[in-house]
Amino acid sequence: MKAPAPTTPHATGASREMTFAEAIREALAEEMRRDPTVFIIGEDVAEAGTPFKVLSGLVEEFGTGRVIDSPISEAGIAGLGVGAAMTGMRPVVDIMFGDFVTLIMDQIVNQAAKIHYMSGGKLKVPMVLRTTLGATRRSAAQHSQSLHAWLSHVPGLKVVLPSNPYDAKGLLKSAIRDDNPVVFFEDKMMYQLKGPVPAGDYTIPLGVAEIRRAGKDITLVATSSMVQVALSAADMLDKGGIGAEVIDVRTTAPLDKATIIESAKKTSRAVVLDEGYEGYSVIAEGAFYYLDAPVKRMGARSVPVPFSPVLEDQTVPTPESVVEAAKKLCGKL
Amino acid sequence: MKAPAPTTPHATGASREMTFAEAIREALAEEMRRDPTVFIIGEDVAEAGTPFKVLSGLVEEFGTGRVIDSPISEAGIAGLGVGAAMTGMRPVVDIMFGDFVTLIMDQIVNQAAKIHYMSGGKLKVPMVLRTTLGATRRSAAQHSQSLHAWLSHVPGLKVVLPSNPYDAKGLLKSAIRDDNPVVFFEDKMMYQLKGPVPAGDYTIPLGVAEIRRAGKDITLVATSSMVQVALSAADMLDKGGIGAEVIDVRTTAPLDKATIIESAKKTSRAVVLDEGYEGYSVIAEGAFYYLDAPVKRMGARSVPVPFSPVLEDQTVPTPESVVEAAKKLCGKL
Amino acid sequence: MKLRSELLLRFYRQMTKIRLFEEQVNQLYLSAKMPGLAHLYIGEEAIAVGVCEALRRDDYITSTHRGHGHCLAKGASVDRMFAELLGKEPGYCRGKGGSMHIADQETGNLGANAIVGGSAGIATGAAMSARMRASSQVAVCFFGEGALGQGLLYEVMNMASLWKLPILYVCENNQYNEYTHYRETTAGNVARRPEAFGLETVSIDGQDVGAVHTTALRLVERARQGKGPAFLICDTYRFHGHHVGDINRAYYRPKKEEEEWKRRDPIRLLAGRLKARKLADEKALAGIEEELKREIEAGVEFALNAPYPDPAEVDQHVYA
Amino acid sequence: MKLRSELLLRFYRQMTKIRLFEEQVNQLYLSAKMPGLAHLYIGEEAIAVGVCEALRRDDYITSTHRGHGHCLAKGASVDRMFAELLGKEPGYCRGKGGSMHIADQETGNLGANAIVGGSAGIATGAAMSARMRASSQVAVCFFGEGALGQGLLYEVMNMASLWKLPILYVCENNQYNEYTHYRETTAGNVARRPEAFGLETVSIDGQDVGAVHTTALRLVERARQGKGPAFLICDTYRFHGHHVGDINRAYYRPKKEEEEWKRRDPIRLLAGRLKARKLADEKALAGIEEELKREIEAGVEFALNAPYPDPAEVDQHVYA
Ligand SMILES: Cc1ncc(C[n+]2csc(CCOP(=O)(O)OP(=O)(O)O)c2C)c(N)n1
Ligand SMILES: Cc1ncc(C[n+]2csc(CCOP(=O)(O)OP(=O)(O)O)c2C)c(N)n1
Ligand SMILES: [Mg+2]
Ligand SMILES: [Mg+2]
Repeated sequence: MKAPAPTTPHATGASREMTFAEAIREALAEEMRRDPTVFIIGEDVAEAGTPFKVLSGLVEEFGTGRVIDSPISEAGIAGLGVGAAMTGMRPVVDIMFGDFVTLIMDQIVNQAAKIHYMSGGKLKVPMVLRTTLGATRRSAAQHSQSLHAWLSHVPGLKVVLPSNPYDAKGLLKSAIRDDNPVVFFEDKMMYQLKGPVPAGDYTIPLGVAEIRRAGKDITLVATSSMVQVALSAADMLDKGGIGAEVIDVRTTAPLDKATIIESAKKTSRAVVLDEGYEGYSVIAEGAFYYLDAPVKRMGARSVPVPFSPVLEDQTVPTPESVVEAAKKLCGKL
Repeated sequence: MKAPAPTTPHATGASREMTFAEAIREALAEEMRRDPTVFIIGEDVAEAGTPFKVLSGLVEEFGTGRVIDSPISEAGIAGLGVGAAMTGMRPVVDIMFGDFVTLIMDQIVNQAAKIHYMSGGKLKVPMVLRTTLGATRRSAAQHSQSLHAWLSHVPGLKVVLPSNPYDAKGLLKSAIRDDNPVVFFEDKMMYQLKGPVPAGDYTIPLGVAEIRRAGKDITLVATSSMVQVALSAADMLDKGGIGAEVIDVRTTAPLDKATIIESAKKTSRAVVLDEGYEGYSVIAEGAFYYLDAPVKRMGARSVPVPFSPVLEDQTVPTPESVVEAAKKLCGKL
Repeated sequence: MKLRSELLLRFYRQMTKIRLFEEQVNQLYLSAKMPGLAHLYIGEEAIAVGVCEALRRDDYITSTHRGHGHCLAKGASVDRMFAELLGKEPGYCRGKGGSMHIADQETGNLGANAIVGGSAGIATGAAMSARMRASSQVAVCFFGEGALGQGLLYEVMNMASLWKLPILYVCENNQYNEYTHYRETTAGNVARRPEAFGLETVSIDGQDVGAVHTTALRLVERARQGKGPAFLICDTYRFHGHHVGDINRAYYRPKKEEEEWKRRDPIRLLAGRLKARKLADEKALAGIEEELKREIEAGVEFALNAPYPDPAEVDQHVYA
Repeated sequence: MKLRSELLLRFYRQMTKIRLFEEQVNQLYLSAKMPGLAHLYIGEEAIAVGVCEALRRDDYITSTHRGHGHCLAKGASVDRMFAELLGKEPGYCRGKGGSMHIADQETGNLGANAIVGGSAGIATGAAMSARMRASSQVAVCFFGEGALGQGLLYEVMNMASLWKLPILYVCENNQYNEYTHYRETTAGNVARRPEAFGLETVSIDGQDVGAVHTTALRLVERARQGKGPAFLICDTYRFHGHHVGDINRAYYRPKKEEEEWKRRDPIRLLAGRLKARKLADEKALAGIEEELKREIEAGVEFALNAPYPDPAEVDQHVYA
């Protein structure tokens, strides 16, 4: 697998070929040099540099005071990260396998994601949680999951899924500088993927998708390593006379809906490719040719539930709001 | 709010008016009488009968050996439930607020949901996890979430969302008798909702949706208390000359796709109503009028990731499978 | 250690303020003026006050669902607290948090928490941050004995001990986890738990504000000097129900027990001590109470008259 | 306690079987015949054998990522284990589990677990179930000292103690959490932790199978009689890397330390004891080894020749 050339050429440094793992490490090193409040905590992150050796060398430069080996306490280190972030630091918490986010959901979802909102905007939690996703490493059911959908489902979190070394560096820098909790998912099968990475500082904004390849017949919307799969597929489709446009979502929260929709309007066909489980969108897929209008989904408003009645009452669907939506769909409004 | 009359008349006992909470309690009591391996564990479940008083009276009949007050250890009791279920018991674990599933995700997702599969079908985990969902109780961000989507996203779990007392009793009985881990979500705002409930034994199968009300103009697909909202909306729409068909999903896993799709094909329009967060289906909603084919979603196969290479390799999308899907959408296959 | 008289009077004032505040909260509930529920701190005032008076303003605390006492003791003002409880715009969290999530950055209160034990990580992280920034701040983590059931607590105590973080864990053992006596949920010996993790551990009478204060002072200063974390167990009792709606308690705790504990009312104990030591007479104490009553009344008035947030605020503050 | 000679010989046989099995696993990895990784139990054999020999066949165990030793000691057969490690159809889990998830219901093995500490709840629940069914079964929960970092362990120990569940927690302290020495991750005194929760706690030399066995016997019988849970700490060492691919270890543990521990090889220690007590001579032991080698070879052969599962099985066993 080879990464595509970057199409967002706003970096100034000379470009080198680098692995995905090296790009992550370089982003961390540069951010730690730039900002003394950035630190890393996780299991076997220091001398071992993680089992995937992604962080090798960092402890030598920054010392054990900033690259901190922790006990095997995922919930604990996530909680420590939240508290440190609330009080002036920018922790990067390392969760070895994405499957272990099961252990930190309370700290991430009930605490980190909601604190800014619950405090009425006073407190903030600028932390990054780095973890992995992806199967096919023969690691079985507890070390192969892609659980980013859960977190993308939680207002207050940002979720990043880089697909190549260039983006990995630029997106991780943005994540570290962001004032919100950001969950950064790295496909463990991509760590050795090589691609061009500029030296020096550049960032890629969170919430902006990238068209990796233009095409007019079908849109392939992909995340993380599935972008590489989409690009391979696009090459193969090309030979069959089908022009595929490949969109790299880059962040599932915030999601760049405009870019995705524009492309789909142009091509009229779409495949969404992601290594998480899918399974819903039943009607939009199963009754497509019978539909006269798009399926309207109504759920909780995308905010942590506020306490004040005047606010809370706006967060759930009501008969009135359903009636309005239904009338609109029926062209009676 | 008043529950609709049951449309699945397969119970034999005389029907009484009962609250949702009473129906839950009756299901538990009947199952505990029937099967000595059924027991309840949770915080304040015994003398207190839970803060919502749903379980009042059970400890008096079954004793503290089968209605067990636990420490405030959600992960611990979920884990105990898994172990007890694997070894001959049928635990009903009570998680006081649905917001606390954040604390048990590892035990439920990495253990309970996967054990049957990982063991090649030898072990099983017949446990029920009862918890709540729903906002508007003025309980703020950590006591108002509806997190069933996370669990519906996990192969190996069943997820039940009853919308009325009748179903609550029949579905809970099925959940207890099921050989899989079942997560049973009760909207805390529905506990006082009244409706007819037959005395004695009856079950409602998991995986069968119910058409609560027929209509030809639009389909309202709803879960849990949103079914009540949908029914109210349908009444209101009726007056405006729009006939709404209301589908009560009842279980999001397994999901009765056929009933939903059939209805949508008939009405050509649909609203999906659920108290969880929504936010995706971007193209199906945003580019609907431009699409020539349904959006194809490709993700991980809906199984826990197997170890054996011949099995694992089938669980992730590949360039070849993407090409095939794309060609099909483009009518070139 | 003999505490100075002004200090004891200040304790009296702070404890009484919490008491009156909470009685008012109960009234707001009973008169259906407050949305949702609240968990009253009445009976436990000596702990929040004894501990918080040992802290600097920039020291951190984290609090619980039963958090009004901690919040006031750390220096929050009555009016904005009431406003928060009523979901009003001038509330500490603009009405978004409510009783269980009040936070006040200016006084170092990182927030109440509705997840039992949920703030243990946050407090430990704040202590870690204080050490990394060499700010000489200390963090205090308040929690009920029910949180002893949460594994997170042990995970973070282990790290606090390993890294000698400046934190004090304060376990308010009011005997009950909601409606279940703590002895039915808590095995072995509570004090030995933190000890096993290497924390300096002290058990005291939580109704005696003097004892709480002098012990907290020692443990806080010890932590500040880098000598490591500590664990303070305070025996206490909530005089009211688990929450304002918990009126019929006979099925889970005997009336007699309630009465016995009420004889150990921390405010009355302190009043007795003040009078015995001739630091204040009945009249002086009544004067303090009167003054505080006016503050509370004004605060409630303010909150009742305050506006709700603009409905459009519902979408604000999701992201920083 | 003086153990009978047949018993000691049986220990020798079981420990040697595990050793040879694991050496073969390493070969499978090195020759690229095994998918994924595996964590070898070499050096720790005395624990699994000493404990499992104190159990009934219907007693339960839960195991870890380093689980081959527990599985064999509880009675699993070599051929089906190899088959599982290779992802083959006759494997214990039809190839679906692999090294980290082998389970064998027939011998009471509720499964290895790839979540550190992840089986603590399962084992405790099995003990609870045994008590509820009055089956007089006991559950043993094996885990590495790294699991002391997981809060879940404390949550369930608390309940085991409260309810006097028939469970033995066995902490295999092989000194390292992956690549970090346990002293850098574990504060205070390990044995005091379970003690504080009211568990009977014993620390022993995990290289001495006799000590492990006699202690386990006592603690298991105690649990079986309803006298409550216990915690057994066994000091040990993994002679190989964290997993088969962990070859260069110098950066995290000194060669000298490895050599010192290897001098305390549990199998050699037992062999010495057998010879000193004249229960077996060099030749008899070599005979046992030869026999086991043939068993291992036959097992590998079987597994290598066994078919993969039908690809359609991918969708089977999601639901029971
Ligand atoms: C993780 C979690 N589990 C359960 C609850 C429900 N709950 C709220 S308060 C409470 C009891 C807490 O007891 P304790 O910690 O002793 O505090 P107290 O109320 O006595 O001050 C429980 C179980 C919760 N909020 N969070
Ligand atoms: C919850 C969790 N965190 C991290 C890991 C990654 N991991 C696998 S083994 C291991 C070290 C375990 O050490 P220990 O418990 O002492 O067992 P040992 O390997 O020494 O037998 C770690 C951190 C994991 N599998 N599960
Ligand atoms: Mg309490
Ligand atoms: Mg170890």
